[in-house]
Amino acid sequence: MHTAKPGYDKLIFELSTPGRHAHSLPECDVPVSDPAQLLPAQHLRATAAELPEVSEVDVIRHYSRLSQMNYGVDTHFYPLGSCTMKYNPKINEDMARLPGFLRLHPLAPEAASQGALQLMHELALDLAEVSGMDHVSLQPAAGAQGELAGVLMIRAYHLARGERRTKVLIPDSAHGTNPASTALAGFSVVELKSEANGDVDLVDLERHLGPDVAAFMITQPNTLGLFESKIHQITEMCHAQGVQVYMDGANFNAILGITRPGDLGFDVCHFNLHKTFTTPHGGGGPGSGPVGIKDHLAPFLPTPVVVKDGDEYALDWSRPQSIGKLQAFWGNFGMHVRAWTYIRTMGPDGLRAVSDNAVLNANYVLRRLEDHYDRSAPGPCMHECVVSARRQKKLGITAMDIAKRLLDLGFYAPSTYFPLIVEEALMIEPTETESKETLDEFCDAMIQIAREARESPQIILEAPVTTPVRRLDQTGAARQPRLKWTPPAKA
Amino acid sequence: MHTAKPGYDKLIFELSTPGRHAHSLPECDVPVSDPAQLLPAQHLRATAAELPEVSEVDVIRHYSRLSQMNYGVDTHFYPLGSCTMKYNPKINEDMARLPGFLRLHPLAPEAASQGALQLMHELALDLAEVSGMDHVSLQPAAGAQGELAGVLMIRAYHLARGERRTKVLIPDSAHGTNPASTALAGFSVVELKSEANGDVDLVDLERHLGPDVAAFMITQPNTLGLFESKIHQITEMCHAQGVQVYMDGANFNAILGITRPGDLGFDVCHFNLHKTFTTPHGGGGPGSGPVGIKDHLAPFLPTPVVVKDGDEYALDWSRPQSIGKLQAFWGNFGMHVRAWTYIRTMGPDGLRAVSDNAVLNANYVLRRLEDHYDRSAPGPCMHECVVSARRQKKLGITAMDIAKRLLDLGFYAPSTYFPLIVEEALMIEPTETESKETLDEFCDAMIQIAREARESPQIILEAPVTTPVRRLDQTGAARQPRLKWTPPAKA
Amino acid sequence: MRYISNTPAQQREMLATIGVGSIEDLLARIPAKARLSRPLNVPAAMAESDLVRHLRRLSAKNANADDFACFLGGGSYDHTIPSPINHLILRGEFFTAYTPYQPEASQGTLRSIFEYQTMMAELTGMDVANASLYDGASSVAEAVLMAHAVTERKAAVISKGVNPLYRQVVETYCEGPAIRLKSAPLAEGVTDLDALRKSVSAQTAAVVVQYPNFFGCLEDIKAAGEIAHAAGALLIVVADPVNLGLLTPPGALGADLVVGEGQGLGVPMSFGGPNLGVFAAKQELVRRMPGRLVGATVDLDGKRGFVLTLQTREQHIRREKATSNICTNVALCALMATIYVSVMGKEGLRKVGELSTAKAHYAAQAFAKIPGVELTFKAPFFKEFALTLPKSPERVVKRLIKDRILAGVPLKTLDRAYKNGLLVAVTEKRTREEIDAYAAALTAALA
Amino acid sequence: MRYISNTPAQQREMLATIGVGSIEDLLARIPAKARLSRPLNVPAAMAESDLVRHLRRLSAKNANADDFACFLGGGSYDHTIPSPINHLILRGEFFTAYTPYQPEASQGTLRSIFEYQTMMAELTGMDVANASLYDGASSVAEAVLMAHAVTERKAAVISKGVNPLYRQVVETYCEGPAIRLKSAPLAEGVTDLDALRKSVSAQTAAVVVQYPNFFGCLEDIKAAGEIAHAAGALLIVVADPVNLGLLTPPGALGADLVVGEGQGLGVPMSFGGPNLGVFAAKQELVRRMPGRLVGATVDLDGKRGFVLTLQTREQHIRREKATSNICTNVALCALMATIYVSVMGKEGLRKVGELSTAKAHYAAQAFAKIPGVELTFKAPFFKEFALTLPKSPERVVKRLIKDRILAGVPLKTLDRAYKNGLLVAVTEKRTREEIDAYAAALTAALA
Ligand SMILES: Cc1ncc(COP(=O)(O)O)c(C=O)c1O
Ligand SMILES: Cc1ncc(COP(=O)(O)O)c(C=O)c1O
Repeated sequence: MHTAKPGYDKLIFELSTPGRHAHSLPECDVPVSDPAQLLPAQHLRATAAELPEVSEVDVIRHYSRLSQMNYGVDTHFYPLGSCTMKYNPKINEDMARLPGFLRLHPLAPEAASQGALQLMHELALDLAEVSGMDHVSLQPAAGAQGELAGVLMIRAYHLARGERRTKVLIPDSAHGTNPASTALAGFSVVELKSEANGDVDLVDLERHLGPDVAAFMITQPNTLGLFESKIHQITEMCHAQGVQVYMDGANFNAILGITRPGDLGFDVCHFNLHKTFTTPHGGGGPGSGPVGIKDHLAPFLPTPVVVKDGDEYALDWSRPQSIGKLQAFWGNFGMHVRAWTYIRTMGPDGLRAVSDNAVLNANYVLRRLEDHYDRSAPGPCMHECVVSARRQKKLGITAMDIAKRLLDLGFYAPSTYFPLIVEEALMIEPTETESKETLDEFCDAMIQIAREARESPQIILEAPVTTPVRRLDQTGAARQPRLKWTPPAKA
Repeated sequence: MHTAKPGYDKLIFELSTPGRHAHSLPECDVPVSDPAQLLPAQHLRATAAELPEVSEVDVIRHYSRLSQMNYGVDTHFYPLGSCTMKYNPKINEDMARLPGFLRLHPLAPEAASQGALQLMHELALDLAEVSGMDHVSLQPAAGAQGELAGVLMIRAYHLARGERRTKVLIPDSAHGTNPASTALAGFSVVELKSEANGDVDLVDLERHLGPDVAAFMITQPNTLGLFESKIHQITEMCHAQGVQVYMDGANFNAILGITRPGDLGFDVCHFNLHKTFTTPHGGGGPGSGPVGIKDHLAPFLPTPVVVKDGDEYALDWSRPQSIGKLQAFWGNFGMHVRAWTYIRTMGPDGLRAVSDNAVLNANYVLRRLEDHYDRSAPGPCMHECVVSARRQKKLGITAMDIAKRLLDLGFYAPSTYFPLIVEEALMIEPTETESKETLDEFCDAMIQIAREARESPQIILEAPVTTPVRRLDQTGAARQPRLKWTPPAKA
Repeated sequence: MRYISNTPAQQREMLATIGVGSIEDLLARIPAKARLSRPLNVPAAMAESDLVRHLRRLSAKNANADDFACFLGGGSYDHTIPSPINHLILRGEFFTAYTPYQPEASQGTLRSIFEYQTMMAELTGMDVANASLYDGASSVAEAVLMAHAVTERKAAVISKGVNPLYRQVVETYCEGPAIRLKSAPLAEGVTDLDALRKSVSAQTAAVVVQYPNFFGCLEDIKAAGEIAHAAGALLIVVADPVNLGLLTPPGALGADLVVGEGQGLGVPMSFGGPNLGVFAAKQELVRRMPGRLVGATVDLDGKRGFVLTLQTREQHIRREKATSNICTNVALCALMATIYVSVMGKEGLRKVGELSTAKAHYAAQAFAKIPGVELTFKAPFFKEFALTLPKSPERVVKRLIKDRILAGVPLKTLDRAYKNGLLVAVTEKRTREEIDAYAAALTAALA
Repeated sequence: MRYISNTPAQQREMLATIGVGSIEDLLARIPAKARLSRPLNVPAAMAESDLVRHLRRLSAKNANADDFACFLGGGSYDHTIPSPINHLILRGEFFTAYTPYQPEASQGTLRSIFEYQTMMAELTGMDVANASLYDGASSVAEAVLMAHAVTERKAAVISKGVNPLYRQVVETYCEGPAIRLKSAPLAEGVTDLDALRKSVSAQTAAVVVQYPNFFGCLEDIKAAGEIAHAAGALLIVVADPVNLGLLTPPGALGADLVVGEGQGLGVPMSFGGPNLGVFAAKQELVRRMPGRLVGATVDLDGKRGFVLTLQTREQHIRREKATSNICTNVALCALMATIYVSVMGKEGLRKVGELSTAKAHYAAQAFAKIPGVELTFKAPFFKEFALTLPKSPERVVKRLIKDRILAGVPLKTLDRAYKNGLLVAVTEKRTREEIDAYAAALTAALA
């Protein structure tokens, strides 16, 4: 029934009018205000930067309208696999905005930041308990930086023991940051073939393990959403050869209170607070990627370490073997406040219920879809399920097409084409915060699409048609990149 | 290009599932927690109230989606005449939420509310200066209550002077609250015919003035957006007969720093802080309707009055001739904070610029539309202009139809059918916060509609088609009102 | 001018289009003698950062309920405000919309009000509720006016158990229609039913009682209703919906109209306003109700939609014959309440009542044990109670401020009959720790 | 469980559909010995009101920049944060969206990032900017890695004028690729150009200087660039975009890469994170850049739209050969910066620079007049400067806290070379009143 409303298609620069402004700055209250009298001429901009000249109402209306061009968890089911797009509690935001947290300078004297240091110290302890690790550093800015920190600690550990190990083993099912972070840490990456269900091929692993191997890095549960059941065997095999075992903790939402990396024999694991611990994704970040380690890696922790002595909290810089710093300051503290708030809100039973329900929801979706899409593996899954559009592909409908059609039906899309080892992969992570009603609506839509693939493929290939734009020319965008706005004049 | 996306059509009750909840309440920390042990049985609900049982994500997603079914100033141009839908500054909201304001109890000891009392005292002084009145009471909750307070003070004044005046004169162009408030105050309303342009007919006024008339109540500028130029004559004529003159200040946005009711001879006027002073309308309220008066009415001010003595602020209750209270407490304080913030942000020049630009914008729109719609009056207007769709009516297109079509073109609609003295009235108030660019887009749309009325009326009669619902059956709604949701079972 | 979009250059362009030389030319209709010849004498403009600094300081002079344990009631309460409310009401599409005169572009507001009406009807036990009035006090006043209109009688009897601040507002509203107000006395903290019976007559349009009443005591609504109805008057019950998750709904006790203050439902205290006027009625009275009503209907395609309905009751159509003069109401506060009730839900709202009851009774016991302190009334109470102190409550209140306790409302200021009375409210937010600290501080203050 | 939607009854239904008896059955693949046999030992769940009370107290132990006059800098600054930012970023459609992998449903995020890239390119004077990296420090590190990859050289020279915290991060990132880092000494607070010339060689991939540098001093970027380019190395300039509304853009001074911390652009200090890593480059280097890039394109109907582009640089496609390992960035902080720059605009951002300069110089003069206090360097400075005190800066800082002044950063902790150094930052937010109070307090502290 609806027909096109003139879609909003402005950029802030296109609202600009010379002389208009939205700022409110005080008059200068000191005698000399002219920078020309204070700074050598060559340091002063010859011409003013070409920035928008708009009013406050322009700004509010523009960004309010832009926001309406997005889907978010607050407005849509967002089953993006591996990203744990769960509900982000509003109380987290209120707490992160308490002036004592939001308006605190990182270099304020320790005596004047005890509240912040205490919160960080407590969060690190909680994460250590949740993971069964001995120590946790909150400094990494996101998962990938947590990986870098973890691999660098492993590197430092081997070197400290006089061992030059050059390789890191990573399954072909791994997320791209695993090999990227490992290479960045100076290791050569050896890709291991996984079994069909994403399990580690022990024979192949055995073949690759050796004195030149520094670490084995796996995701648990794996990227097919399955728990690697031979995990103890794996960690023992590795340790027998002096190989450290790293767990990518992106899938932590599956195992809270159920099992702990530390107890499984992992030496290192990272967390994504922006996945498991409800800090917002904000359209791409910020995140927070704390890294947990066992005692033998403690000397190498990033500096500074938040320590408690008596009732005082402090930053300990004197750690000669540390891998050093990853960020200018102490980590994404704003995210720490949110994660702390979430953990305190849930308590032990709540955290366990999170994973129970995440697993339940994923299996429910898998069960409802398995007659219509190919499963990637037999048996129950953990917190997410990966199905294949192999069948639909034969009808000319790809995983990407299905994703686009879902947008028209009022859902964000699952992750597509990841993990790479599953053909036409659709990786669906419902999370525990979604209701059966929502899951049923989503499954009905998926089943409808499977039917459309057989009966009316055109509607899928045309999709999306209800979004602010239709399918976009990616190739053209990459061929001659236009990465900034240029005024029509200059254009 | 767009086709229908499954529109969201839920009510919160329809998301309810027994046993689900979103609340977070502490455990009872006192010994006896069972109300049955504390309260007589007959006072305890026999059955729990049938309220929604939903999770926090249900709540956030539901109301986020509902919000997207609205147009607001933050997302759309909103030229609703007489309502002054200007931009509502965000800083107002931050200030109103300072704990010392937001979390302050109205019956806190005066010594513990000095900050709030000082702010109210200062706001009253500022409004007195802006209006040229001697005193301002902030207590009225909205314009209509301000009217009631004003008329009651006039009533008390006459009675105190031993005069029983029973009539109040009100032009036929007045807003409905004027006669309604006046009647509520116990007066009989005499409607005066306005001249075509909304001006007061002095001869007719003269004829009606007399010893039985308590007050003359007019809107300045009038509801056609014109300044009543014979105002001094009018107030003098009235005063000569002992008649009080009341100014409805809904159109204050036209005259800030330009002219003042007090200087024009008005005895009473009210403000709508939710119009002129940027407090939000919130979908219908809250508002705030302070009332300003001349000294001779001071004894009758609502109690309590915020007074300053030395550096101390207090509530003065001992006012024997007061008309009494209008609200339980002191007025809509939250709105007072916003208005205070706005006045301090603008300063004297800023306030004057508001009216200058409000007038400029209205005249610009009038000029651009006058060839396509009938003007309601010759000459320039003040802050709003009223045009008539008389011409379009002949083609079968009403003011209402035009309003609906505007919704499809991305604008909220002007006020329609007000004032009553203008046939097929479209009352357009752009406000000063809108840019020429926005006004041009709006005028282009209005001109397009005028053309469509001639060339393709069907598209107007079908409108709106881009909104969550199309035209609604008002008659059916009124014939058998369904005013609450009933569960399908009971239905 | 960050809030004024047009630049001087644009202003000149626009003037040219209009065909005048200056904005002054547009003001020509304003006679010279009417013009203000000087700038307004209001303080100079402040930059945002200066303004924030200034107001942070000013607001810090007030004792806020975060830093002080708040035992104040009397019509405004420190109940829990769940975090989602503020985030949702700030969404511009809700926040900056006007009354939904164009329903197709206002379904969000209309749907939320429809939900609100449903919740209020359910909580009060009535058939219908309107879209809100200003506050509890003006709602009681409107109820009396409505009873007067419905019964065409010129008098009303109001119990002294009704909040004295509300009674003052009723008096103001009854001035115009010249409705005679009688007040019914209390016995032991509740309306004296014999006295009430004597005070009603064939002129009585309504009997007004509050439940729980101003002193926190639980009235016998049924009995009051029988007295009112026997005289052909309407029974108006003043009740706070936040309490009705636990307490018997007045609708089940014979109320014809239930009105009251809804601030407890997630609306910040904000020094007393904006508040939320709740107004609910029996079905047969719906067309005599004040204020806006949202009704369900269908659109051209038969799709469900919502509109403002029965508007012929209202001032913009009926003018001086309208059922009320109200136009702007408190829709945003109604939205807060709607979200509040959704978050609290069936279970939570009852729990709020249970916790408040439990803590209030714990506090009453603890305080009554203090030498010289007595519970003023014997009647059963809910979350609020009156204490009689051995010395001036003002002095005690002042003293306890030092301990960061807002001890209560000295009754004298509101009702001269209770010279040494202190009204104490205890919501679910007060902790045992705070109550014990209060008891200790009070003991010390009286020693 | 307010964050878990399914009720026990629904869980049973779902289990039945799945065909298992319990959730435990779904966990069968987890070996018994892998199972945690006890509840997690984390603190018990807290109700929202208790949690708020607790965190209000905890946060009150920190000296926030509202209640204390903040003269701290060194990489995080108390600049004005206009009110619209927080209101807009909290809109759920922005706040709770992921990386825009489905562009058709993410145009809001994509458009705002495209605007951000444009603004950063303009401010830095470069051709292109990416969608953000973690923070200023990791941006410098990524720049060095990129120079290493582009030039295929194994060494880099970093001026001692670069924030020591950043230099530590560069060292961490250079560990893997084994890039040799040399540091160039300062003379009078700016990079010693002769020493710099000597330290570059045919192995030098990049020369890194900061503008203004860590001590607030204004480096001679042009000269540094000539030295770098003469050696075939890239010039990496570390700059804070909030200063570039007034200062000459490094792009105009020969920079090949401009990186830095964008926190000053409307991002709260939040104890140092999240921050905003700015990364801008010359056009020819675009395909070697780390991080995400948004590009303009058209949709099937030829309508303008925006997408993530040049993704073949990124880890999810190129894996171990990616230009960087970054995935999640700080898009929301980039949005804050975009809104900040929009609000401040052409005129406002320059004014921020002018006010900061004026107040910093007023403060420097006032402080330098105090007996025993000296400006550590003679070089011209911008909004930050180093003082040499006659006694331990830690003691002075501690003392001034009592006056609600955060006096500065003792340099010793970051760079041992400056035993008695105190780094003082003065933004446009500091008032003359605060600066004078600081001078008085410092005088007293040293007396
Ligand atoms: C399995 C896995 N590992 C690592 C990452 C990288 O984490 P981040 O994006 O926080 O750097 C992700 C993020 O999507 C992931 O899904
Ligand atoms: C001219 C006029 N008078 C009075 C009123 C009533 O004011 P309020 O809605 O604040 O009661 C209005 C509101 O629309 C109005 O436009």
